[in-house]
Amino acid sequence: MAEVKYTEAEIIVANAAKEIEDGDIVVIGQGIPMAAGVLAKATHAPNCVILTEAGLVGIEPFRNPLHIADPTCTRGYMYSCDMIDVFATIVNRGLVDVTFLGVGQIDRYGNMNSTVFGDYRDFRMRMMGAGGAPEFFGYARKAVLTMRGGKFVEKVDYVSSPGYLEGYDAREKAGFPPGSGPKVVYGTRGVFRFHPESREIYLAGVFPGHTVEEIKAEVPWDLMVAEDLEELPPPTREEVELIREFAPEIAAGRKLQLELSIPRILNILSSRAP
Amino acid sequence: MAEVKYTEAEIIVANAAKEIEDGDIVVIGQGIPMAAGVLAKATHAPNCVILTEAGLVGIEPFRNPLHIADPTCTRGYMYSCDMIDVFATIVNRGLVDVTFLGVGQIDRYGNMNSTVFGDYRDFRMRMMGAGGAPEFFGYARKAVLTMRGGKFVEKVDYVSSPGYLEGYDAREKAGFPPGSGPKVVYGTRGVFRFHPESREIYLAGVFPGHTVEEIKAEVPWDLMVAEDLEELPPPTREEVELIREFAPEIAAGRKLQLELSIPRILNILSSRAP
Amino acid sequence: MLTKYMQEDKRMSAKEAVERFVSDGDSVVIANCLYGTPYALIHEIIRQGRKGLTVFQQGGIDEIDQLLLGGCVSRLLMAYNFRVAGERIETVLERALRRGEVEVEDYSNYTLLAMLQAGAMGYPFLPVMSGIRESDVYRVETFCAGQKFGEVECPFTGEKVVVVRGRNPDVAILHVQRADKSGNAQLWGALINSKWACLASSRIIVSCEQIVDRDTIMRSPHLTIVPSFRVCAVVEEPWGAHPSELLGFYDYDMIFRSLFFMQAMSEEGGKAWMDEWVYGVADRREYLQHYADRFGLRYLQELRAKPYPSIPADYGASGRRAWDENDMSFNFQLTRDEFLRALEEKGGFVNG
Amino acid sequence: MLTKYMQEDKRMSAKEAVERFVSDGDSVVIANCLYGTPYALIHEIIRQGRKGLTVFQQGGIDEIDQLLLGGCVSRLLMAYNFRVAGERIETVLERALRRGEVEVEDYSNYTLLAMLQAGAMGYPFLPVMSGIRESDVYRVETFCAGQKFGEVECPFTGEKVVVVRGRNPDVAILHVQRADKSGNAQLWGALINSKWACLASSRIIVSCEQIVDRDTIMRSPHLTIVPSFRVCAVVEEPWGAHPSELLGFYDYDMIFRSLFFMQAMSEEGGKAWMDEWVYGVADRREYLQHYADRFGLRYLQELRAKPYPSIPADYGASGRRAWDENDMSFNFQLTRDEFLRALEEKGGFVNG
Repeated sequence: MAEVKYTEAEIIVANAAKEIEDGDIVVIGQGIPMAAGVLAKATHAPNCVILTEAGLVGIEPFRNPLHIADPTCTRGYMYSCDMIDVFATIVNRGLVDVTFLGVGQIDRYGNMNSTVFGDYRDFRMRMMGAGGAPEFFGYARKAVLTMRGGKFVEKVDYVSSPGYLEGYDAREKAGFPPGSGPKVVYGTRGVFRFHPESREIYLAGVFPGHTVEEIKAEVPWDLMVAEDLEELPPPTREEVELIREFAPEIAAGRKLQLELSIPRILNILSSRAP
Repeated sequence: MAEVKYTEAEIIVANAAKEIEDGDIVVIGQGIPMAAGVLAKATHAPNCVILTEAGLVGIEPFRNPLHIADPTCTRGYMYSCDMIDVFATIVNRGLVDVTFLGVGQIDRYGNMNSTVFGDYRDFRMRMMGAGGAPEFFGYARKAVLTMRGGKFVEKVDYVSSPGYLEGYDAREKAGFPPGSGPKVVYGTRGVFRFHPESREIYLAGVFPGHTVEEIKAEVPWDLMVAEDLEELPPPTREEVELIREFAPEIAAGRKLQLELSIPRILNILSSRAP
Repeated sequence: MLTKYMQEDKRMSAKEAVERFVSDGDSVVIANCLYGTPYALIHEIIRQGRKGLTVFQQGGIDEIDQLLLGGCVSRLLMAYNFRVAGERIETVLERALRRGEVEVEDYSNYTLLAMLQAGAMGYPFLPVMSGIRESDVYRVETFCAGQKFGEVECPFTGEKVVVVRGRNPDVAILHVQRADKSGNAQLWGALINSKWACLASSRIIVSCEQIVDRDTIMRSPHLTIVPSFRVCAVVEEPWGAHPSELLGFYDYDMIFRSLFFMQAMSEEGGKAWMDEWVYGVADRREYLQHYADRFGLRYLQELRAKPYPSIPADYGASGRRAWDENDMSFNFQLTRDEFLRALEEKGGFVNG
Repeated sequence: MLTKYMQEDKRMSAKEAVERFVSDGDSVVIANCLYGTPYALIHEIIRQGRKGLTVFQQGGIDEIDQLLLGGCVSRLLMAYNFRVAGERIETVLERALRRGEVEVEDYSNYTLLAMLQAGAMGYPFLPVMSGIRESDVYRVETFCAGQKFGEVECPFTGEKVVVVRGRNPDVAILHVQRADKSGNAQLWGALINSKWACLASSRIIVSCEQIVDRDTIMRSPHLTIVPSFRVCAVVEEPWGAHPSELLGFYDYDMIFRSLFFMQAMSEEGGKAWMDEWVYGVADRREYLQHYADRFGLRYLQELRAKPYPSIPADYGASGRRAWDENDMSFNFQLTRDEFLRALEEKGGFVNG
């Protein structure tokens, strides 16, 4: 059997999905995280509960949701509450096992910025904002980060979501729940984890076809590399088929997605009503 | 046309109903208050909104509710929320125009006790407890009290629901909303109001067939009496018919209600299944 | 940290649920107030002889009296408890208080529930309406002394705000109309304290009139009051709230309640009632059987609800999948094969 | 003190609602987030040229951009605003910020909504999850400086708790599936911020897909998100949330949104879009007509929802009246005449 061909997004989704265990409660956003959640539920974690901060709890999307409040892609869900309910009665009570977040900027201790590049007032770029990230990142048992287009920086321009702060036990001292915090970052070339003591990020594995050097070149400090560096498995045929069935846009990645959908958009926009 | 015959409860209900204006938001409990609310809605205040602390908002009971959480006697209601919603988003926001409460003990400044007679620990009797009264009494624009079996006392044994505290501006100084507080007490023989300055209770009117002396004899201090004492109107035929249609138990009064229903109860209880 | 309950099937008998999830000394909240009271679970707790419970009681009719007659309760945080008789008749609660069998801490309805809301939200405290400060509800304390109310200064307005402490009972018992076997519980009608009482608690035992399939829940998620992962046991118990009422099922049974009130006016009467209706039956089925034997089923039938369904919410969407029945993508206007070819051609495959 | 709105009929056009209830300088909260966005009302606010608004924005896609292009907003309290393009494309918000036309105060989703919840509950503040203290969301302040976050010591546990200030916007705008003419508004699907945004505000303008009769509301009270007495205007506006989605009515219109995103990448393009789709139409009906004229109605039809009704809640009870059809009382087992005779005989009448 020929090796299955896969996209950059698909290997991230397939590996990130494995971070979800059966029975986990998973807070999830649109895009790669949602694809990972749905893949996990369709494969090894049928009893995980997927929820979004919009108050949609126990959703089972049959299509890739456009955003976290999009219930048009489920046939019902088990509990309809609101955003305060999600944060206070679920997140703040320590019930979230896994949260997935995309990375804008991240520093060596997992502090994240999704608000602004450059000076806060004299900014270079405004990102989408903190959204639900600070509290998910703060209070979930495990935060899984995905990074496509995000950047490693010595110091984030704005701390939207505190990770391990200055490292070591700074996070616990600041009062976050013991054991919480970022656990893993899936980039396009490899996977990163955090040192159990110093909480400094290190390269834990590479995706097939990539090298440690490539990855180190993207990190502005001397990145630690695991001695027992793992080579991450490519996605299986079943996995890529499931991802493409549910979320071809995610499979294609943002750039190709645009490229592929623009002809249709232009076609409609240039059409005139009969 | 012969004068309509009416019960002790009916003249209270008919007069208390007039405390509700059209368009009022009315928080109400079981018994005489509910009968007054339903009567008002059926007559001069069709657009009043009746709600109970159980989260039943905009109810239209077709039968006398057994208690404030009894939705079996409506055919729907307009808004289903919970008790916190009622207290915080409705009562605390100053939206309640009228609240009705029954009196256990009341002092000359309208402070009320519905918790315990006698010493708190070495009590003579335990009443039902504070329930919703402290906050309704505290934050409604107008509190209407009904008193059947309740007592005027020099000092209440326990302040369940603060009225005008020590009188004068003590209530406002304590931070209650300006203008709030008890406005009127309907007893079985007459009606009482509160002096606009001293906030001391005074006799404002008597029911037909009763005298000031009778009433003063039930009050352990020298009760003030209005110079322009009103004689309260008896209920109209329409009013008593509406009350009896909806709530014959209330019309009959507690004692007669028991007397009339006990034969049926005993009949059932002594019966054996065939 | 809270325990999640992820088993797909949590159905069990009331007996098993109480055996496994209610212990002596637990704090317990009755998560229906006046309406839909979980009598089947309450009676099972009494039958199993639980002792030393601390009970959060929003507004009770006779359930607290029954728990007291069962000797289950040592502490009561209470806002309201119905009293049927005048001063001359000593109530069950009065007898228990005079004997020192139980202590009561008095709250108002709102301040009691605010403690549970705070607990449910994971907050150490919540503000309440500060007028309570002028009452003896605030000033008179018993076993909550020092922890009953507090005061903080608002950092924005400078005002002194009364706050209550977040509370997390060990167990909530709830009765609902329907639930699925994994515990998604749906309640409608008077919602009073149900949400906050349940979500505050570590363990939630749900009894329901009907176990329904998962699809019923998924199609009406707005009715779910507690999500499955918080629920540790689901007990199917028709008439589980009798003699209280439950919309869609039955009215309250005033006659039956009167029986309790009349008997409970004397100590022996109360005991006889308990012997007959709690200890004398093994479970709710026997209770109903005994009811039928004693009075005839027709009195229960008279309480039966006539249907009055709500107007549905339409949860419909286009229902469009990523690929339509011709294997065509709506967004790309490509077939699956064309899509894969495009990925190939445009260098979308990293191992291509 | 809040104004109540007790009129039985509050139906009016979007034009009239905005004229009467939205003023320059008001604070406004968009009470649907991502889902069911009240675009008809937003476009009307822009058309009427409101200025100097302070907007509470939970999570926006393009509505804030449109309000900025309309020159309506001077201050934004914001948690999230979608960004379609990378760093090289300047967004509408970035342009407005660089020109000093708008100031932004950044919040997280939760802390922003907690302010509205506090306002809705009438509390001066509410606790939030204190971890926010370690972020720049907490540390960096703009126009809310000194009022953005506070800290209090819990009187029970001694811990320092971060709190947010209660906020009460002047106006909330909400789109829902159905409402009655007096304003009972029913929403289902993603409820995100709707309840707290509305209940916090002084005035609530509701637009809806359908005005329904009062009975529909009364038979499904669990779906009511805002009760009538809080609502000042009801606007029947089919497709009122297009191009966002609304369960039971339509999916989102990704193509149409793409049009805005593409045009808004340039200043002129954004203006042209506004001229065409906001200023160039008098109301939502003309907007839909223009859509049909330009693209053909079939693209809208493709978004149409297929029915998928919820499983009803049965609100049934025995329905028993005090007097049955034979004029017999269930509780007394007396006819009305017998009852009146009994009152007479037992001295029930005070003027007997």
